[in-house]
Amino acid sequence: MEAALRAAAGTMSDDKISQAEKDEAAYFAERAKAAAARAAEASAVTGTPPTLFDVQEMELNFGPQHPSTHGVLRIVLKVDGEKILEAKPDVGYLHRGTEKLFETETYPMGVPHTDRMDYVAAATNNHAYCLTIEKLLAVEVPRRAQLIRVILDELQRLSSHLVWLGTSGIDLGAVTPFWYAFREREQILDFFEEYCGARLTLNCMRIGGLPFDLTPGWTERVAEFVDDLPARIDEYEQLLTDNRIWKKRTVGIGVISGEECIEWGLTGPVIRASGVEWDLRRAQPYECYEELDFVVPTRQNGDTYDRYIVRVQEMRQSVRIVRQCLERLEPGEIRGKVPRVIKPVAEEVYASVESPKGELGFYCVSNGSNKPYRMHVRPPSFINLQALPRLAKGHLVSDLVALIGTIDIVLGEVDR
Amino acid sequence: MEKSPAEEKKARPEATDASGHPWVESLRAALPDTVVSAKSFAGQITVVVQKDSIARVARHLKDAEDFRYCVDVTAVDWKTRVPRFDVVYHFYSFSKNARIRVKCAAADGEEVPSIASVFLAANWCERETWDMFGISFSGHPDLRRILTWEGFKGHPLRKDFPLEGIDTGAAIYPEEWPEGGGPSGKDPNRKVVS
Amino acid sequence: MTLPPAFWTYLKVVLLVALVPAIVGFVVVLAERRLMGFMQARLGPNRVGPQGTLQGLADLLKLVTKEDITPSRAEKAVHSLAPVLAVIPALTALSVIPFGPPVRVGRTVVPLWVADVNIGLLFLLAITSIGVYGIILGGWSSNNKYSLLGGLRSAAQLVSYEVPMGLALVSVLLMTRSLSLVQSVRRQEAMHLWFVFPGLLAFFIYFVAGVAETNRNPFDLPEAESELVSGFNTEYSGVKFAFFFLGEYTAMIIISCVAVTVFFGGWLPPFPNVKALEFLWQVPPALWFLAKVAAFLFAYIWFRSTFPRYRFDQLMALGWKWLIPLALTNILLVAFAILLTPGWTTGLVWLGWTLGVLFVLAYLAAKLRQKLARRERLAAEPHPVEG
Amino acid sequence: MALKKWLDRITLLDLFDGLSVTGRHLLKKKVTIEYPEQKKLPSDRFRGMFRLDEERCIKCTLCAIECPINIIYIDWHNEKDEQNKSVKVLDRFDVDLKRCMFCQLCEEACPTVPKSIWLTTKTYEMAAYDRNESLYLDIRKLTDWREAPNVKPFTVVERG
Repeated sequence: MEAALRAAAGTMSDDKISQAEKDEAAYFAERAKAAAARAAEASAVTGTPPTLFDVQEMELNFGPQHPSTHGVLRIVLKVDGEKILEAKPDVGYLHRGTEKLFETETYPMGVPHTDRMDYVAAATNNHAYCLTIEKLLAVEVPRRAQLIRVILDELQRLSSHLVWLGTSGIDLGAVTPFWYAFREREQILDFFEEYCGARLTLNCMRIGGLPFDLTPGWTERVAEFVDDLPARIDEYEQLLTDNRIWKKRTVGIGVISGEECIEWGLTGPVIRASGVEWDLRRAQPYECYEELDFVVPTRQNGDTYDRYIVRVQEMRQSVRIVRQCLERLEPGEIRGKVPRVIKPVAEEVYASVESPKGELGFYCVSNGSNKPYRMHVRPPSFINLQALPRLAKGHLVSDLVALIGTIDIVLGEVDR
Repeated sequence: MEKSPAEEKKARPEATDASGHPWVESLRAALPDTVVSAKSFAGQITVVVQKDSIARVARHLKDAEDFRYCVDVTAVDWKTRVPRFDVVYHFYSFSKNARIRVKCAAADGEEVPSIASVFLAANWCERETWDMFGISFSGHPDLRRILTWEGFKGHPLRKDFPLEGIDTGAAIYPEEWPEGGGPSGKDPNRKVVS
Repeated sequence: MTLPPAFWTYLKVVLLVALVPAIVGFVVVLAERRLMGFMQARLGPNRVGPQGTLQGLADLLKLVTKEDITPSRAEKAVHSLAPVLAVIPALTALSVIPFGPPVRVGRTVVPLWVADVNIGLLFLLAITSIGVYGIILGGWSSNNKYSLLGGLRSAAQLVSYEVPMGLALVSVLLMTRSLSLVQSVRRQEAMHLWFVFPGLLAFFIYFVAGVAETNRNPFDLPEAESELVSGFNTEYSGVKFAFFFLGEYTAMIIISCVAVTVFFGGWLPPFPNVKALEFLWQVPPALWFLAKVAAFLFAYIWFRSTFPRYRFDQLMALGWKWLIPLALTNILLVAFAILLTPGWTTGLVWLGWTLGVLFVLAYLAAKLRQKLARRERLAAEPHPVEG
Repeated sequence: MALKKWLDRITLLDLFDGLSVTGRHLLKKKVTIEYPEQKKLPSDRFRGMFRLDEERCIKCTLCAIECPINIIYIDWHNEKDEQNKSVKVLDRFDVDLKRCMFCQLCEEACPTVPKSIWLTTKTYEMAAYDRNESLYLDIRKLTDWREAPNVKPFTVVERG
């Protein structure tokens, strides 16, 4: 800055400063000029000379290397002090062209790629993909496979919500729930490992069914775990739900009404916290969700605290769903009648599941060959992130951290 | 397990004409000459409309038919077809608990009216479509690239965009293989690496 | 041969300056990391040395050998000065802390404090608030927006919380009738009463303000890692960072020491008036002091691993709208209790009993209500999910 | 109602509740696995390092075809054996492990029984200083590959 001022005043001889410094100086001189112009403009509007206490915008780059952006999200903030005047998310740092990859590979080969979109909830991604292709092929999934898919989905939802709980706790300064949540998540990952051999990028579903049957003893261990889990959830709640600091940081932050949620296309826990009881598992049931008994938790206020409560209650409901599915499990086929070479009719189809983040949809256009002609993902994180500027406006920088946490984004899915 | 081709063909689902569907009828009544065709496949209604009236179609679907939630906007590149692109919209109605797919065809370089003023949710989707396919939307408030960076040349999801990518000048990981290895093929003198 | 008194003073200064950083580095930091680990269902650092005891040494070596980076457009002089400003006042403030009663070494009586200043508390408040300059200047000179925000937060926080802290100590002054810390302990010894009982509110305010002043969770806004990326010390590394670290932990120790001295009877064992507990006097008084300080440090660690972080404006609101009025009320309460029985301590004892019993009763009532409410909620739930 | 809320507030009930949770955990059993000394064995289906059985392999290249990211390179030629029968001989069977995403589709595609390429080797310690050399497997490494010797004995921690 000093160098810039000196250069602007012309006190330093030109040969002494390098080109880089000159550029820098020019940049700062320009910035200073622009700031002066803005201040003059502001004073012209208010009729008073600019003072120290006028609104002075500062541009703050929040990310891409910031501990609270949950990946490589960059938000360009305009702040006045700590108050956010404008927030512009800048995404795409993790863009890998997954949709292009789908087009180059046969239908079954697409499944592992879906793991890498929302990498904390790979099972639901697999599920949405397989569901789309099954719809295109009009394949019936055997009942046992349906039940196991639902169990995997709900375990995945639990694990995804646990990650969310831990990380958004850390964002607000509560470190300990993170460790407790990850302790439980570790157990869920162990179940996945035992079932399909991987912990994170599961690749645990195939078009028409499942790759494996369950290992012996798996159901008992899962039952034991889900029986144990509500007490653990109580523990997290004891740390956070009634805590006055937690409440202060979340109640009334990022309020959005149900109408607005629909307008912005927000889905998942976000819309349910705003009073819209809309859950794809209930609204457009897939697999065997219609016969299961569970509650779609909703709250009315649409603030960060309600979104927290909704997610925690969803975890409890997932426990119930897993229990019911375990009771219903009977021996049987796990793979539907799918031809070895999948060549669907030249048609287009859209199918979606309720992923932990919201509506995860796949839109598949087939041209009759063994590769999808076009495969498009409707990523809930991407669409939900869109509303961040709306949520963040007028709040403080500290709240932005809470808001990024509360819409629960995974950058792998945002950028694909 | 193998079925005969005829049998297999019979088992395959087929699309049916859906021009008589009430939503299509209502669309046709409100906006004459917009609906090109309509079909139903796997219980999903697809309506093809004229490109220029897409904003009005969206408005009509939102106001009259209660499709208030814009699920998604994307496009399909048909490479050799004229016009080249299909822009695909998905809408959802909470009261009907149903989805509708609206498509319109657009040639390369043509502008499609933006529906971002009708549905806020379409904003980023249209930006993504512009970024990935190069279909520009007229009347969009902020049509910038979103997943690639400003100044990126080309539109990755077009069929003529190479899968390996293009040289953008950005420093990416160099392609390195052990001697004799890699996808280049046979090499009798390949030394065994340990 | 008797050594001159100055010798003992120098020795104590040297010991303090050498020992406290060592204790901070080796004991407090390790204890914090391990205890936090235990509370979080993990083990914490246990690799360097037996049970991780040499972790402090390893960290120290790492910090000392690390490259010392100054950002290119930082204010270099201020950037280097800031860590020193953070650590020197903290070490200086240690000089007035009485660690124990005078001990007899040979024929000399050596007091276990460097100086018994008759304005002890004022001196402490004045000196410790210089420490914040280090943080503000460090944040400003780094030429980093996050650091600047951290520095500014720190300034506002310190200014706001100095007031309730001072007011809380005023009520103790009414009981002590002296600003000297040694006198405060002597008075508690004479009264057979720890001041924490009549000064329950004062202690609460003091401790909350103390946590806030040392920038510890739940008031660790200046260095909020998830918001400001470590805030004021983002651009610091190596020895300079170690200095900030040392300053923060020494400040923690000072706050604990003052709390122990003023509220918990300094080096006195618990319940000095109970005959059955007389064997407690066998323990060296300095050990009592250290044990109490350790308990406070444990509370710091416990808070850190439990609570979320306040937001900047909420922190201000808490300070100005709650703590200051509460502190003023408390001064009135204590003054009233003293005036009730002039020249005697019965008023204070009664105040202590009232406050304590009231709090315990209220807590039990609240706990009971919580239990009943939970039972009701479970009964009302249509589909019980509880195990 | 308001009074009850105030009761909770002034007695710091919520804060004490939180403190009690962390306090209880102070003495509870810890879940840390001290890695090199203690290990949790992977499950039987765990997808780890590759292994190839050259005898069983029929050189059908299905695994290479099914691989979503094309990291399996197979070259073979025909040779006459003693009975003058034509047999396929592998020239090259390379797996570019550094790009592998361990999806197991190659193992699933393998038509031989038992599979001639499999990943269920329970080995996950694949860290290497040089990814191009160490994480590029040729036939020799795929077939004659042994588990890395454990430097120290370790105790096995129960799963789940």
